[in-house]
Amino acid sequence: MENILNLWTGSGLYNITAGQVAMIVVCLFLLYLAVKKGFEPLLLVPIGFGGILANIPEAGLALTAVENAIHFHKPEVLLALSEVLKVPFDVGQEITKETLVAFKEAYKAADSATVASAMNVARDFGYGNGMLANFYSVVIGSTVGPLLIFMGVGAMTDFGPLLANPKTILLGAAAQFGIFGTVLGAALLTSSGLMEFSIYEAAAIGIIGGADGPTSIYVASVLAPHLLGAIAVAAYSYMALVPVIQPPIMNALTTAEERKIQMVQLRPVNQLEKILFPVAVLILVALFLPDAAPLLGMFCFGNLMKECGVVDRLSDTAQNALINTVTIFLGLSVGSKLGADKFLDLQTLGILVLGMVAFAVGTGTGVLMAKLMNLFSTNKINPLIGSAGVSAVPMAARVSNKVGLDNNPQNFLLMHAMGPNVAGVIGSAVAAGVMIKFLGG
Amino acid sequence: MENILNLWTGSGLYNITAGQVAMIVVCLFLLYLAVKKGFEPLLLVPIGFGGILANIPEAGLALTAVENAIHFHKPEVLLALSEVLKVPFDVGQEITKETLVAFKEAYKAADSATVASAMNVARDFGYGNGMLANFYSVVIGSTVGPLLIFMGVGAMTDFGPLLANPKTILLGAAAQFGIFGTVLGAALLTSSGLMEFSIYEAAAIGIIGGADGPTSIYVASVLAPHLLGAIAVAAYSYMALVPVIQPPIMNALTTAEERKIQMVQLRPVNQLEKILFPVAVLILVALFLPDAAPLLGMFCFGNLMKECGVVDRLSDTAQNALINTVTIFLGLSVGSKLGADKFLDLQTLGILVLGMVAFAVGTGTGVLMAKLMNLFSTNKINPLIGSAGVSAVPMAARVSNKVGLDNNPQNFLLMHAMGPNVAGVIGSAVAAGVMIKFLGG
Amino acid sequence: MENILNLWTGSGLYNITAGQVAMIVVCLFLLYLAVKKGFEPLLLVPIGFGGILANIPEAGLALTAVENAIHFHKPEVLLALSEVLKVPFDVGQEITKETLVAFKEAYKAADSATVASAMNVARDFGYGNGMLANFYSVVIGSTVGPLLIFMGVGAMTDFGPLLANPKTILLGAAAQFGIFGTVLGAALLTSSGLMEFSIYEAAAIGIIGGADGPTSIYVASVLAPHLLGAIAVAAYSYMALVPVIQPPIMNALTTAEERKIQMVQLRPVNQLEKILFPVAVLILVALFLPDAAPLLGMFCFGNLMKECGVVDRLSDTAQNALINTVTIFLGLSVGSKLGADKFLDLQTLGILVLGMVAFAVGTGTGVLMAKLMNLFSTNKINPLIGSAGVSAVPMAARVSNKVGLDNNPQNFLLMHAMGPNVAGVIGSAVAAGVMIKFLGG
Amino acid sequence: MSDLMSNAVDLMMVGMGFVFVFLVILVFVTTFMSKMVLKYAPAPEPKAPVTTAKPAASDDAQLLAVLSAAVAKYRSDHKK
Amino acid sequence: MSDLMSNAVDLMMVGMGFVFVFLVILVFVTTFMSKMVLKYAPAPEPKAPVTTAKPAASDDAQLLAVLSAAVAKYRSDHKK
Amino acid sequence: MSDLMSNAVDLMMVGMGFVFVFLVILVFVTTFMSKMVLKYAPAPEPKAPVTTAKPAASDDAQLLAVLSAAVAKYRSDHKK
Ligand code: NA
Ligand code: NA
Ligand code: NA
Repeated sequence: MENILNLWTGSGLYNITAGQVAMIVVCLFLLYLAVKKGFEPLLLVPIGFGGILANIPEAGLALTAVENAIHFHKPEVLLALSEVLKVPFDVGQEITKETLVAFKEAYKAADSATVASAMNVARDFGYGNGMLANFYSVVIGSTVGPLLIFMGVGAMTDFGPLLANPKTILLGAAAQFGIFGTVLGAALLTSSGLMEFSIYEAAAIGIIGGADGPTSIYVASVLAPHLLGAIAVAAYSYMALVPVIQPPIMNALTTAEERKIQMVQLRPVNQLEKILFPVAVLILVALFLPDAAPLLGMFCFGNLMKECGVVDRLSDTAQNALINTVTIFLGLSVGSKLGADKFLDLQTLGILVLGMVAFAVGTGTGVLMAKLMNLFSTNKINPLIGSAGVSAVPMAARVSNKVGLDNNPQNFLLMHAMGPNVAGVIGSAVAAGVMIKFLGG
Repeated sequence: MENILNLWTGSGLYNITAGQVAMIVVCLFLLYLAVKKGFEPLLLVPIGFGGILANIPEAGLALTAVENAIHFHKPEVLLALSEVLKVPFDVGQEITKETLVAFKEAYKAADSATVASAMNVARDFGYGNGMLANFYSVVIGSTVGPLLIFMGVGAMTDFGPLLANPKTILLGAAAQFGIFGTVLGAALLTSSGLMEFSIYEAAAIGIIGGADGPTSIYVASVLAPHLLGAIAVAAYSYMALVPVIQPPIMNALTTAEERKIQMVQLRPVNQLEKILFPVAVLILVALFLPDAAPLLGMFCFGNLMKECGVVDRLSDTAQNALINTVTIFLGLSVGSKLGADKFLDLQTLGILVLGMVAFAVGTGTGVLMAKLMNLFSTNKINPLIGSAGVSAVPMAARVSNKVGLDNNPQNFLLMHAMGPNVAGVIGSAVAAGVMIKFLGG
Repeated sequence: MENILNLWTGSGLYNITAGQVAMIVVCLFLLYLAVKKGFEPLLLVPIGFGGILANIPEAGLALTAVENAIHFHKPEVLLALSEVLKVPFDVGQEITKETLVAFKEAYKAADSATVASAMNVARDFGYGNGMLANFYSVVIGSTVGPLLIFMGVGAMTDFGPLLANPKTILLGAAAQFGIFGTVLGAALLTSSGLMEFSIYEAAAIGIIGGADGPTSIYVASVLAPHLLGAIAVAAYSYMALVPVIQPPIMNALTTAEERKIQMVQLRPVNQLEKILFPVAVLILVALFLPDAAPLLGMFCFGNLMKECGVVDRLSDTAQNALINTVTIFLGLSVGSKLGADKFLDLQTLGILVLGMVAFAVGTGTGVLMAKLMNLFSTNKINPLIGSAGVSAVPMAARVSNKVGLDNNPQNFLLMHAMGPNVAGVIGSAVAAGVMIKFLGG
Repeated sequence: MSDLMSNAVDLMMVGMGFVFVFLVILVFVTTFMSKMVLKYAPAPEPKAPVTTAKPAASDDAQLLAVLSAAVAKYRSDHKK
Repeated sequence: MSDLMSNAVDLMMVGMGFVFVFLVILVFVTTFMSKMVLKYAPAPEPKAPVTTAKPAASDDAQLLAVLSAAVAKYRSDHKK
Repeated sequence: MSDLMSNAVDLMMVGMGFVFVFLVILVFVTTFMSKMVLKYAPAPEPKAPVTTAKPAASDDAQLLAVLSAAVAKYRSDHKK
């Protein structure tokens, strides 16, 4: 009888909170968007599913051993933890919500040695890390996940169009205004008293404007891990929404004349150029921005494996089995940050609004940069390819092409837009490096 | 000269024990069964090979750094360990078998902090974890291995037949009697004084009746890790023996009439139903049995990846590169538990007997449930598909089909049997969750 | 302004040392050799790229958290570390090069518990392990990387030619003289006062003569991790140079007559023999040299998976996705040991010279052994296949074949040379086991 | 009855009870879900998730076909 | 002779000695094993491990062939 | 202006400044590199890294072709 009662009081139905219900609904909606609407499904399916898992009551899949031990708050366990975490506690005392909050705060603020001791205590009482918490610490906490994705993306990237017309790299630079403009936006929101963001949080939110999933996750995990869930969801959702967000801005900032500009055909690119390019980028990173070395190093490594032509089996694995495996775990790990207490917050709303602003600003400055360059150059650039500088590879380049075709059915901009598109990836990785350097990583 | 002596006294031939010889022979027999007889070779080849590795004398591949340090029992090392493990020890004293047993017992009983300190001491003296011990702790100790296998199995499972005829799910429920009946059997054996099992051990043995490899390994690793080797070997061996074990029971419990029942053809199933099913199962798990969330969560995740149709590259990886990789390490890790001291034990005999009982009982109750359902339904079920409820996918369904054909050459039961077959997977994962919940994980 | 200054004083250009520039040039040369000259590109591309990453100034990719904390030498951080590492230090004191060296030395000499404490301190101040340092500790520090490569190599090895003519195994034994002769050479160099090698270093260098990448990395990581970079680079470079190094030696030690010897055609080999062979090797290892168990165990396991024919999906993964993934990380990890301070050293020169000697000696003794065997046998062996005993599979066997064809256009030695070639792999793994046993691993 | 026996009996009651309750609920939920699907999203729809995802791809395919002529010219590198 | 030299010489003796002993034993074991195999399990047998494993599969293949007609009907989803 | 605001402005100046400096240098380096490549290693060369790597392989291919007859005889095992 007692056992049946245990099953009932330990069931989800008995323990579920309104927040958890809300988050499960949000995650089901993410799955709907991914499956039915084709919103970046490779990431949003694992993220959405991971989010549901993270909100299963009592399962504690996204909690560490210590957090699980605190959650189940047996007096003897709390007593043992209180000694390690230096929280005042008495076995006889009533255990209120505040008591548990005190334990959680102390755990969050504890130094590494204390955390290790607390983990030992929790383990001795039979508590373990939740599955998603383990995935998170291995894949994102160590930063290896986003880096491997970046390596795979590098192995899939063709720098041919960029090499054929290097000045389009500048469009990829201009679009990074989206990132830093959003940081400013977050600061403004804080100044206005509407919301409250620290400079770290502002920077992590700004990186959404980089329109680059792994870069966003990498930066967020370094600067503001507690916002990681919302930032990743915003980044991937807006990347999927690029075909909706960008065209109005592109049309507003250009004349019909400009949109019809036909660009000179790209020159053929030599294989050796393609091999030397990732090495050149790496050397520049080494000389000017060591803090971007992990991200851009792995990216260039992947690209070199692809282009050098002598390690095709490694390149194949980087592009398939390895990136797919990492994607599964990365998505579930991001999902682990969609717990109700972390996501259902005013800040999330701010992140969603600011992320949208970031995309819009980046799109705009990319287009404007193209117009600026046309003032000084005889070889005109169609400003529609400027918007591709935000990255969101290859979606943004496709959007440039589509809007171009709408204005001139003979005007194929796809290849021209691929240049700024991949430059945007490098650009936001550089921006990420600057941020981490500037904010003392 | 001394060196040559060292080589000799450090050789396997000089140190091998009768137990190790016996276990190597057992493992060679497992390899024979796997390779020559086709007994679940994907698992039994790595398990058998890992078992041989684990029994190589002096190599210590299945031992942790501390266990290796104790095994080689240098006085100064034991002295250092004695301080950490609080074992009385004097450098001058004679080192007997009992001394080493005392150290091993103290190490086994030590709390997490003490284990960490002992590991540091062992490492400082140059001892390291054996290769298999590392594999075990990463793949099974963390529980990630069985979960990833389950994800891959989910990505290979087609719930179509189950969705076409949902009431066959009940057959998958009935067959779980094999699990709990065996727990009872283990308790009876203990009461009779023949053997000695704790309730944890009894539960871990019972799960063999789930006829599901990863579930068995998962439950055993949580409830009774010291029995893991024997339990996994029994589970996979009996799964391979399903075509031998089941038919006599099926024939004994049914009339020739019943065995000839032709079932109505299954209706076509809508893709959307297949997409919604894993989500529905997940929600039910969240509401009713959070303790089954890791197992069923990963299973449903794999199935959703397969069915949603938008993440085929992830699903492919989950079904191939990832599950194969994990299978290799999981098998070797299970093999690491086939050390002579753990396997050559009366308990192993009990496990083998009880495991067989579990399969037989599950087969029987599945068939009887089908007969019971026929009492209340006009749409008759061929009771031969009841035996498929034990899972052992897809072997048990094939057995149902074969026995059916023996009785009526026009009667193809394979698809009808796939329903209870996959329901049995869910059923035993639920049973696993209840056990872990009930026994306080 | 201050921020811009920070960017400049934190840039690579401001901080780069002559050593780092030199090492980057060396690594670019390795990449050139790999990509343009086809020098073992699968390993040398990742190694070369990893080497560049390891030499990016200020990025600290190859440093642990503590090493990074020492590198940036903030007074408060050093103070905290000084307490843990027991280094005399005063906040007010000037921080000279010597101060940092003292910290580094203390860290290197610290026991495991102290290292753990120092890591906690470094982490609390925001320092983390560099990406490559993490790769190194997971892939090589744990020894799992070379072992998995060996498993994959086993799954790609065909022992058919060896089984058809088992006495050619002796050629693979004779060629191991290269290993031990080089140890002697290193000792001679030390006695002569030209260089300074310990017996551990001498042994690790000697293993280059095994002409087997993973074995070299495995032994070096156990006996002399600080030389790992140079040893791996030498091993792979000389393996690529086998077609240059071996022919002159082969021609010098044989008469034209001998080189024309035609060998009897190999008998067909039974599948069962191929299945039993890896098991037989494993049993011999278990009986005679447990210290070779990790290397040869994984090798035999891979080979058994290939030959047994019932686990083809595991064998495929071991030969493809898994070995490729490990190769990427293994290469980058080896590259992490190409830091300027470790590589630009007189010892490296010695390693390069001795490595070359090792290859030459092994080639010579292999050929001479064949001539010796011909004295006692009527079934003559072409001594050109003796050189294949050094392993360097399949390059050395191809060289035997090519030199044979040069002397007799009808004489195809490839298959005959594959026997000693794969025997050489077993031979050097045995030699590795003896070394680790002898030097007390 | 020994403690172990009573524990085992308890475990069996609770376990089988729960397995049946859970799977019976699953039967109902599945049946209900299938009915809803067949009512509101019958046969042609099922392929929707696939077909809605495909447009982008087939859009590309057509795009690529059109572009291939132009692209072919400037691609000297043999493998792509 | 320095300590290092004598160590190196020792290592060489023991090492090469052991390598030869091990591989000579391997020659004998391999030769013996091959003889046994060829005596008790000659040519046709070798494929046995594969063929014994295959039955199940080919059984399936045949089964699936028989079933495919029936299955084809109720499978509306285009990819399986 | 709040501390946060001034930090954000600083970050923007430094960040965009650096992004532009870095990418402008990249434009120059890339342009220079391409010029050098086209000057010293024009069209036919590009495939060099591949073709230099291939010889070994094609050497094998030819070798294997020659050998296949001989090999075929002694290979009774069906899969290779
Ligand atoms: Na970007
Ligand atoms: Na089951
Ligand atoms: Na060798």
